[in-house]
Formats: sequence, C-alpha cells, structure tokens
Amino acid sequence: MSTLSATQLRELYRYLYLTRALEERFENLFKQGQIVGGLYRSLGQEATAVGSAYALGEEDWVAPSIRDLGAILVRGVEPRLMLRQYMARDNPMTGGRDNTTHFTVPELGILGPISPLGTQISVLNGVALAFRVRSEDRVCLAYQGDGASRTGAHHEGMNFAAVQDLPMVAVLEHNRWAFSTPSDAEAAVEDWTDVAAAYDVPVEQVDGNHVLEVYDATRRAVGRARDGGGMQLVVAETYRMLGHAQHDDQEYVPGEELEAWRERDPLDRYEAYLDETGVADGERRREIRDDVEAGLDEAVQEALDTPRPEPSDAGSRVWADEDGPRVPWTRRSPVGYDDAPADVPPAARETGGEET
Amino acid sequence: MSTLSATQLRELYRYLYLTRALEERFENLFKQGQIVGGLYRSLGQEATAVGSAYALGEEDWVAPSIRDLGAILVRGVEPRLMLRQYMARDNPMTGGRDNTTHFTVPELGILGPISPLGTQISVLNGVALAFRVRSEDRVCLAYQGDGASRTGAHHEGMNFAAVQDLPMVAVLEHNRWAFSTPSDAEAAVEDWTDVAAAYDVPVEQVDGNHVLEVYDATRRAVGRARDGGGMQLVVAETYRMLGHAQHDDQEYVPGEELEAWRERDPLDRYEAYLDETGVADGERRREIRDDVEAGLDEAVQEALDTPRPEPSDAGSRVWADEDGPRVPWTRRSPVGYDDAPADVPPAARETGGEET
Amino acid sequence: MTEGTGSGDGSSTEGEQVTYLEAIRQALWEEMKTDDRVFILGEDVGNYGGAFKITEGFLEEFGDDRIIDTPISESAIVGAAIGAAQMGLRPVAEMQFIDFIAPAFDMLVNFAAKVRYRTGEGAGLVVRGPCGAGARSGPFHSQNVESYFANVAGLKMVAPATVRDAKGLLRSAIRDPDPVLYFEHKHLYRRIKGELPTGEEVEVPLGEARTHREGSDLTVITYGSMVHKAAEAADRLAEEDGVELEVLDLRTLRPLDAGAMVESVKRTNRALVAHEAPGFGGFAGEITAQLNEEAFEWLDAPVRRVTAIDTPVPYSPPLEDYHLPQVEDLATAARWLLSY
Amino acid sequence: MTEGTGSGDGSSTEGEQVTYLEAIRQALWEEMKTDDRVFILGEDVGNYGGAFKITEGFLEEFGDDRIIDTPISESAIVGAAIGAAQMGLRPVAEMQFIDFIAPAFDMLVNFAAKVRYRTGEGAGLVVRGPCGAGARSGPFHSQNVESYFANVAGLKMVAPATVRDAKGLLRSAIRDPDPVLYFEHKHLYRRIKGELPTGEEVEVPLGEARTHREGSDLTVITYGSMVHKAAEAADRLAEEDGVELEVLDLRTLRPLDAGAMVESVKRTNRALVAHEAPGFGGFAGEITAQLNEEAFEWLDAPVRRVTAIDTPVPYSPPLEDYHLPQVEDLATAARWLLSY
Ligand SMILES: Cc1ncc(C[n+]2csc(CCOP(=O)(O)OP(=O)(O)O)c2C)c(N)n1
Ligand SMILES: Cc1ncc(C[n+]2csc(CCOP(=O)(O)OP(=O)(O)O)c2C)c(N)n1
Ligand SMILES: [Mg+2]
Ligand SMILES: [Mg+2]
Repeated sequence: MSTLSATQLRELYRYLYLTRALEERFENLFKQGQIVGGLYRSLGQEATAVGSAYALGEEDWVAPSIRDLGAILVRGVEPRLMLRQYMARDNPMTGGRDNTTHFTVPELGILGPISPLGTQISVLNGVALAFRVRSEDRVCLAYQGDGASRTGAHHEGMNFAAVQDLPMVAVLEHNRWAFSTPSDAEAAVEDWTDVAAAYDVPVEQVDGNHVLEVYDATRRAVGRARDGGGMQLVVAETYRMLGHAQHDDQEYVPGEELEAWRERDPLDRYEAYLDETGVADGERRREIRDDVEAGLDEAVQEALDTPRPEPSDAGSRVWADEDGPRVPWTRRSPVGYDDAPADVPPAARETGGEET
Repeated sequence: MSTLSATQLRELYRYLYLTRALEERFENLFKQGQIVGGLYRSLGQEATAVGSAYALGEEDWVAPSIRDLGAILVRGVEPRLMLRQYMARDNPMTGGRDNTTHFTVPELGILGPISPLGTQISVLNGVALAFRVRSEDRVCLAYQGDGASRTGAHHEGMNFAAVQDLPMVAVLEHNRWAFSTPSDAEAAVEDWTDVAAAYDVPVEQVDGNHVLEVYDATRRAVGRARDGGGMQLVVAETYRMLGHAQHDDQEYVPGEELEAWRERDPLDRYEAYLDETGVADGERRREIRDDVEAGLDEAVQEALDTPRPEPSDAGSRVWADEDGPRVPWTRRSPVGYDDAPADVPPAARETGGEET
Repeated sequence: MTEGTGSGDGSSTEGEQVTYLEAIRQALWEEMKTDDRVFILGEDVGNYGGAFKITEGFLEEFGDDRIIDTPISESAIVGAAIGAAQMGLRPVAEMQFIDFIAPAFDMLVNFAAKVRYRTGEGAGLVVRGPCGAGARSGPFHSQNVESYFANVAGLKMVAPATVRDAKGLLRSAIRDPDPVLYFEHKHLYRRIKGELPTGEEVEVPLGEARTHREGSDLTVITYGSMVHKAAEAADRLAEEDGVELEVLDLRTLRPLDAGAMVESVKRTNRALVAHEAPGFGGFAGEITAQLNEEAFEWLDAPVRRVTAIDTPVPYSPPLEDYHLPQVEDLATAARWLLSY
Repeated sequence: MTEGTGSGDGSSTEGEQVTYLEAIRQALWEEMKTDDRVFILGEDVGNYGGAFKITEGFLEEFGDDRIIDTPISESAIVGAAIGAAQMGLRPVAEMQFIDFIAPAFDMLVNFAAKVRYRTGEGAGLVVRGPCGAGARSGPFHSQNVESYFANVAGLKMVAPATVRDAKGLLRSAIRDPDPVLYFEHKHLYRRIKGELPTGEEVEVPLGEARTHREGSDLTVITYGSMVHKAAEAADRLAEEDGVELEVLDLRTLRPLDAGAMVESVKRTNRALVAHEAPGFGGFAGEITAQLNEEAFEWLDAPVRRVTAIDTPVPYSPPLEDYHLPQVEDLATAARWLLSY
C-alpha cells in the first residue's frame, strides 16, 4: 500500500473534496446562467483523476479529459481560475476563447485536450519525444474515456507510444458509459485490460473509486515508464454518476446500477479510510472542507467580479506574429466606411489604371 | 486438412500460377513503359490471397489490398481485363480512371480499396450491415497489410465489426514489411495474433505461404462468421519477396531473411504437395501453365490493342445525374470562344442591367 | 421567429407549424417508413434518440438493424455508410456535431466522393449533423465545415435555412444517388417555425436556390442561418433607407445554382455574399468568382463579403458575438455597396 | 527546364545548380545542423530516406531520435508533431504523399490550427509532402489539398514553385512559430534546376509573393507548378501576339500577399487566376474575391480562372492530361481576357 505521509493523505482528501465542491459550484452557476455551453461533471470519478495525478512528479506532463478536473487541481491550477474559465470570464488560460478543461499550462505540465475525442496520447507522444531527445527523466500521463478509446486517433497514439517505447502512462477511465452508449456497445471486450495485448504494453486494473489504489497503481506505472519500461496502461474501473452533461437526465441508466455504485462513492470510502487510520477524523475533515468552501466563496466572488473579455479580443492571437486584432471590414470606424469609396477613385481609370 | 477435390486442388494451382505469371507480364510491361505510375507485386504472397479467397462462397464479398491480385482472379476478374486496367487502357472496371486493384465489381463481390490505407474493414462493415438487414447468409472478407493495420481507420473498422458482431473475416497479411519499415517498427507486438484480444475476436495464425493451410483456416473463419460467430481474424504469416513497388530495390532487407523465405515459396511448396499426392504431376502442371501462358499471350495482345480512354471521358461520371462530360471553359470550340465576349453586351448596362 | 419574411418559402398548402428540428425528424421518419433501404447510424442515435433528440422514438419503431448506435468512430461510421450505400441501402450517418466530421475526412473525400468516378459504383449516402455557432459552445461545437469540402468533386452539400427546406432537402438528399453532406444549423433547431403541408410530400430538389425575399437594389447571396440575418437586415434597410434587398438562399452549395445568382445580380447590379464561416478561403470565394465570370458587366460595385472573422469560434459570449457576422454588419455592408 | 524565365527569382550570388528536390533536402539538412530542436518524423523517412529520397543519409547523420520512422499513422504523426512543438521543438512531419494528410485532418484543423488561439501556446510545426499531378499516379497520389485548409484560421500554407523558394520557404516554415503546411510539387522534384548561393542563407519570408515574370498587359496569379506553365504561356503570347503577361507567384497562400496581387492588377487591369486543383471551391475563389474587393475599379475584364476540371485526378494519361490545366488553356484564356 501507499507510503504517503499523513499530510499527503490529508492533502488527497482536500483535492477529492475540492473537486467535488468546485463542481457543485459549477452546477449552481450553470443553473444561474453563469456558465454557458456544456457542463460536464466528474461526480463519482474524482478518485481516478486525483489519485492518478497525485502519482506524478512536478516535472511530468498530463493531458486531461473533460472529467479530469481533479487532475488539473492536483497539478496546481487555482479554483478561482477554473471558475473564471468555466464562466467564460477573462482568465490567463484561454482568455475565454475555449471552455471546460480545454487549456494548456506549460508551467504546470498540463496539455489541454480538444473536443474531438482521442487525441491526447498522440499529442503527449510529442511531449515524450521532447523528453527523450533532451534526455530528461520525465513521464507523460494521458486520460481517456472508454468511449474515446475507440477512436482511430487514440489507437494510433497508443500504437505509436508503444512502438517508440515512450515514457507514457495511459489512464483509461472505464466509467461504463460514453454519453448514452454503454461501454459494451463501444467495445466487444468484457475486460478492458485486454486492450493492452494489442500494443504489448503492461497493464494494471484498478478500483477507480479508491483513491489510494489508483495512486498506487499509477505510481507503479509511472515508475516503470520513468525507468525505461515504455508505455503503460492503467484501467480504472469507475462510474459516471450523473448524465453526460447538464442537459442529460441519464434516463437510460438502470437505477440499480447507479445505486450499487453510489455505495462505492470515492469520498465516502476515503473518509472511512481516514477514520479507520485516524489520519483525519471527522473534525479534522470538517476543517478541511470548511477551508475549501471558504476559498470557493471567495473564488466565486472573484469570478463574478471578473469581466468577460473585450469583444475585439476575438480577433487576436491566431498567429504569433500578428500586430493586433484584425478588424472586420464592416466594423471599421464610420470614418473608415466613408473613406472606403474614396479608395477607388474612378479617376484612376482615366489615367490607365495607375496606382494611386 | 482440406476436403477439396482433385479438380479444385488443380484449380488452386492454376490460380497461384496465374497470379504469378500475370504479375510477371505486368513487370515486363512496366519495363516497356506500358504500365505507368506504381506497380506493386505480390511475389511470395500468392498463397495468402488465393487460398483465402478460395474459401469464400460466390455470394460473399471481398475487399482486396494492393497485393491481392490472387483474390481478385479467384473472384473471377479476367486477366485480360486486369491487363487493360494495369495498362491504363479502357476497361469496364475503371475506364482508366484509377489504377492497380482499385475497382469494384458488385457482380463478383469485389469492393475495391483506395490508396489511403486502412479503410477496407470499415467499408465492408456497411456491406455486412446490408446482409444483416436483408437476412442474407453472406460473409465479408477484408485484406489488410500489417502496416495498414496500424491506421486509425482500420482500428475503428475492426472495433465496429466486433461490437456489431458482423459476419466479417479480416485477413492480416503479416509480410514483415510496410514499405521499408519492418513490422516490428509498426507495432510492438511480437505475435500479431495478440491484436485480436483488443476486440475480443477469435483468431487463427496460419502459414501464409501454404495455400491449403490458408484455405483451411479461412474456411473455418468464414464458417464461424456465417454461423453468427461475428468478426474473425486470420493472421497470415508471409513475406514480401520484392520491394514495395518497382522503384524499390529492397536494399534494406537482410539477404538471409530473403533467402530463408525463398525456401518457402508458395508455388514450390504447393507443387511438392501436388507431386506427393499425385493430384497433378509435372506434366499435368506444365499443361496448366502452358494454358495460362497462352491465355496471357492473347490477353496482353488484347490489352495492347485496346485504346486508352478518350480524353474528354475525364469529365464525366462525377455524379449519377450528369448529362455528359463537362467541358472546361478554355476548351470550348472556337465558336464558343468567339461567342463569349458577346455574352456580355455592354449595351445591357445602358438599359439598367436588364437580363438579355 | 417564424419564417416567411419573404415570399419565396411559400408553402400554399395548409399545414402544421413545426420547428426546423421537427422538420428534420419528419423527413427521416417518413423516408424510413416509405423506404426500408433507409437506415440511420451514429453515436447515441438509438438509445438516447440523438444528442438533439432528432431520432427519439426511432429505435422503438425501426429496431436496431435500422437505428444503429455506434462506437465513437466517425471514420467507421462513414465507412459503413459507404459500403451499405454500395449495396443499395440508403444510409444516413449522423455526426453528433458536424465538427466531428474531421476524423471522417479521409473516408468522405477519398472514398465516398471519388468512388463513382473511379469505379462507376456510386455511394448514395447522407452525412448530417448540427453545424454553426451562436450557442456559446466554443471552437469545437460551432464550426461551419462546408469550405473543407467545397473543392471535392463528387460530394454534394446542402444547408437548409427554413423548415420547409430542412424537410425537403433532407428527403432529396436521402434519395440522391450520390454522397450528400447535410448541414443543419443548430441555432435554428428550435428557433424557427414554419408550416409544412400535411399528407403531401415536400419537394425541394437539390441544386436549386430560392428567393427568400424579393428586392431590386442589391442581392444578398447566402445560406443557412445567415438567411435570417440577411432578411432582418433587408427589413431594416427597407424601413430606414427605403431600399429593397433581394435575399437569395442558395440552399444547395454543391451543385451550386449559378443561374439563380446571376439572374438576380443582373437585375440588382450589386451583390453581397454572406456566410457564417470565416471569410478567408470560405465559400464566398466561389460565389464571387462565379459572379465575376458570369455577371461582371452587370456589376455596379464590387462583390463584397460579410462573414465571421478569420479565427476559430471563441466561447465567451462577447467574443463569439464579435466573431460572428451580425445583422449590423450586413446593413453596413449593404449601405456601402448601395452608395458605391 | 531551368528557372529564371523571368527576373524575379534573381539569386545574384554565384552558386550550384541544384534540383527542387535537392533544395528541399538542403533546407532540412541545414536547419537540422544549425538547430538541434529540428527533427523529422514520418513513414520511411529514416531507413529508406523517404519515398522520394529527400532524407537519404539523414538517419546516419542525426540518429533515430531526430529522424523517426513511424507506423502508418498520419494522425499520430501530426499529433506527436504538435506535442513536440509545444515543448519548443521544431518538428517537420512528412506525409509520404500529401493526399495522406486526410487522416490527419482533425489533428491539423482542430488541434494544431486552433491551439494558439485557444490557449496562447502555439505549435510551430511543418507538415510537408509531395502534392500535385502529372505523374500518372491516379486519384490518390496526385491531389492538391490546399483548399481543404484554406478556410482554417491558424494554419499557414506555402507552395514553392522554384528551387530558391523551395529552400527559402522551407527554412522560414521550420522557423515559423505557427503550423505551416508545405506543399512541394512532385512534378518539379527533378524537373527544374536553379542556382542556390553557397555558404549563404537563402531568405524567403512567408507571406510575400514574387513576380516571376514582368508584364504589363495581364497578370497571371498562380503558385506551385502552374507558375511554370504560366511562364510558358507568357513566352508564347509574347512571341505570337506581342503581349506581355505578368506572372505573379504567390508562394504563400496563407497568409496571402494581397498587396502584391492588387498592385500588379492595378497596373495590368486584367487578372487570370490559375491553379492545378479543380476550379469549383478552389483557392482561386479567394483570390478572385480579394481582387474584387481591392481592385474592382481597375479591372477591365472579369477575373477568370484556369484550373483542373471538377473531377478527381484520373490515372490514364489522356484523362489526366485532359483533367489538368494546360499551357494551351492559359494561352486561350489570356487571349480571351486581352480581347475583352
Ligand atoms: C470525435 C468525437 N466524436 C463525438 C464526440 C461527442 N462526444 C463528446 S463526449 C462523448 C462521450 C465520451 O465518452 P467517454 O470517452 O467514455 O468519456 P466519458 O464521457 O465517459 O468520460 C461523445 C460521444 C466528440 N467529442 N468527439
Ligand atoms: C494512409 C496512408 N499512408 C501512407 C500510405 C503510403 N503507403 C502505401 S503502401 C505502404 C506500406 C503498406 O504496408 P502494409 O500495409 O504492410 O502492406 P504491404 O505493402 O506490406 O502489403 C505505405 C506506407 C498510404 N497508402 N496510405
Ligand atoms: Mg466513458
Ligand atoms: Mg506489410
């Protein structure tokens, strides 16, 4: 079992709770219309994201999926920034140009995903190639849903990493659903660790709702990858406790299944562990939670106070070497409009079309 | 072992020999400039294509790869048509619009590939869906190189077939090379049957240079697929005895490897079998070969006598509902050119731009 | 918003007021009812009834041989559609968002588009999905992808703007013997309503533009959701400036109804081309080139474009609004052209 | 064929006569020598030295960390290039034929192109590969793919026509902080030669067109291999008709040097746009639209296009020749425009 210190064990609790609490804030803000577009929660899967990310070193890189808020928090992105991001307020990650977990923070080793599923491993392969050519001892970790793992992009990425023996850990989040599609309609395998054979990579299956087991398995995988063991697969068995996104009432999910998994709630289970071991009793945990909530109160307020980006920001940063926002023709100043016809003096025609 | 009749066993010989002899004609014609573009041979792999295609029923469908001339011949495409196709002469399959094995003949159950690798299974999945919705007892067989099997398209196709339990047999031609890339740089697996686990499909490994073994294994797989056993994989262990295409002198191939595989030439081995069993002695085989060669003499002549397509054919058949070739503006008749300026009478401007 | 700002939509038959989304659903339902070769495949189309609930109830009615929930594999989806089409079926493949057509690009451009030309055996299939911006959905759930396919011989492309066309064009697309990309604008799904005749087929052939609003002073050539913005701009200019813009809804982008564009511009002598995708390299280029080639002498002003700005579609509302072409832009551009 | 029909290529320095292919090789070699962040990945680039032998000898020199033979996985190739670029490396990804960029479409359009805009972290990578027809290679080894990407904000695209530009543009592409698609025309590989200065860098910035041949009567705007056909047509018309065509080689398609086009057309008052891809939806549309917007008053004739016909590229020689735009077409079109 893990060799984490009591402080670390409490920190893990903090991250688990923070992930859940922050998402609850998101959900409230969504209902208030403060979050527009899609909102995807990771309820029930927090241990997978938090436990695995906690197993990485500071210098390592991670590519989250939409349900890996926990990993992003562990990497060190501040909740107040996440709130600004989710609320489409100005923020240093995206400036409001993209939503959810779609951002990259090189200083924290986070490479953000795009919506089209399956690209994470491929892109991290490039990061790992950079480690190799620079003889750096660093590891990459890519998250991918069970559904996403059926994409061609994911297959090519896994295969490439395996062939090139890259220091890569893939965490497959087997949460039983891909939107409304049960994972057995995504792949024919019953045991998702079978996927590993096709790439000849070591694999571990882990209880994804048990944060310490996730941590341990990932730590072993990261260790093997760092020691030159090449690509590693960790299959986390977990469950998506809410619908795909806010608009999905999850009607298609069998009630008993949901009930059974509610029994395995990762926070409840970890609290029981903290109780048993005496690492953090109820009182201590309440302190942590209160602290988290107080921080979130402030963070929400900051986000609400942060303006949305300036409209004309939309025109900048397409290329590195742009001077500034490009202004659409029809949005020039009125002077510009009035000028425009004068740009093309019919007189020019008389003199044979000379430039003016 | 196979339950083929003596007549069938001799027919198999005929196809093996025909495949090789026809390709030799191709090569000569290529050297004479009669075949332009790429020429890809299947020397050493004839048994894989012929043996597997021979295991199909008339109503089944097949999607060949570039090295599956043997399968195409077994399906019933006449050599004289193949010659016209390879020589860019007019022909019923493509009319000279595409090259090599890139054509579809519904009557013979052949669905032609495109160059971008990996699409065969996906497209055949649609054929298999048609069988299913019509409650037809038919099977599909897709060929794919080891290299091609690393594409995302191939992965998605395999996965789809497996999940949907389609009557599909995939023949993976493990011929050790993908252009200059050895197959161990294409995938990390040592044993390519490991691929099957990721899709949870039955797999057989077979000596791809032994036509009867290929026939038997494919027959079993086809049988399972036809009986509702879903997707099947057959890994044929074979070897590409020539370079990737005519321009490739195969310098990168270790001489011993080539030598070792030359010992396993599928024609030689089958001839030995025919000798042993007395199904076709040397004399009988010579008759078959002579007959094939005589046929090819005629076929080559027919192809040489067949004109290339009419240039303006290039403009037709983009859509089903076109009236005929679309003529580029600059290729109108001289009358057309002279007319053109008159199409736009400056006079029209005077009357306020009314239509004329 | 209801349709019929102009005269061109004119369904004379009495019928029900339905949404654009419902029109799509009806077309699918009716085609599946009358032709058992039609089937649907895509992600979450069965169990869930599609991300936008367009195929809700279809699985129950048609069974899982004809409503196929697939893995997340756009390439395999389009691949299967191709094969099935070549067997004489009429597949309708759904992309959950049209942005996700990108992983199927090879299948569409290299397989579906070229297969008839190469082999004589066409593939009559439909790929449909929600396109377009305005829903604060960020760069990957908002794209207009027509330009990616504009230069690809063998493909057809439609982009309905009205309820009637949504139904009629989808019906034609399904019956068409060649591959058709059908771009439905998600912003219109529940925002526009229109009348559909009951008990009678809506006929909208591919390849024919439609005059959405008649006018004599300037032709706005557009398609999809921009038709409605153009009509709004036209109304505003009629009221404020006393000028009449004609709004031509292309409806089909490939094949393009050049005749209708040219006819209109020869009457109005001025053309404004509008689309929701960015301008550079967008479909407006083709339209401008054709007008140039066919109506140059009749042009009293340059053909000009109003489009999104040349960036991805940003998420945050002020950014997205700035990115997208607005009614205001159309009005400004039209005034500029009219004063030219 | 040697270069220098016109005056614009003018390398004054004495140098070696090298092929277009050799120029590409030199650019890669020199960039790898001077900058250890540069590396190459693609199919058969190492062991074999690339399908066209452009990287022959590179593996021996630079080792397999910097010359990476990949599986047949274009999406993974471009994906890895993106990740490496984001780490500060300068990847050059080879597509064995540019047609095979299609399976990497999502990676390019949705990841590489948008990543700077979305996150502020750009991806300076090059994707290069042989494009173009004329080699009797059929529909899948002959395409020109620029139009697929023309509307995608965030990408750059170059298409060198000369030896000097092949080298100079590749060098600039590798040094560029954003994703650049580099289209090298396979028909030019060994067919054209030109002088390259020795011991001195060839500087060709992205985004600047080049006057390949000066003229006063008509501007032919083009790029890639069509530059040479245009120059041939120009020579013919000079001789036979006594008229002087200007040939403007765009060199970079994104960002487009609108200024150079407009300047030239304002002088010649006539424009012919030519490219090897089919016309409908092709890049000529954008050029025509920009000329319309910026030089309408100076046009004495419509802008017209000479392109391939709207079909896939057929294999058989008479078909391919008919499909492709020929010198004859350019001459005919130019005469039509001049007599307008
Ligand atoms: C290529 C692509 N196709 C479709 C989608 C739409 N989509 C978004 S999430 C999702 C389900 C993902 O399931 P899974 O990968 O299992 O992740 P989970 O939601 O379970 O965490 C789908 C279909 C997409 N984003 N990308
Ligand atoms: C998507 C794609 N990428 C690259 C190529 C170029 N290419 C053609 S054949 C080939 C090697 C194929 O190897 P394999 O699949 O093992 O078939 P084999 O040649 O061995 O029969 C390559 C790389 C292609 N056709 N398609
Ligand atoms: Mg899932
Ligand atoms: Mg091979």
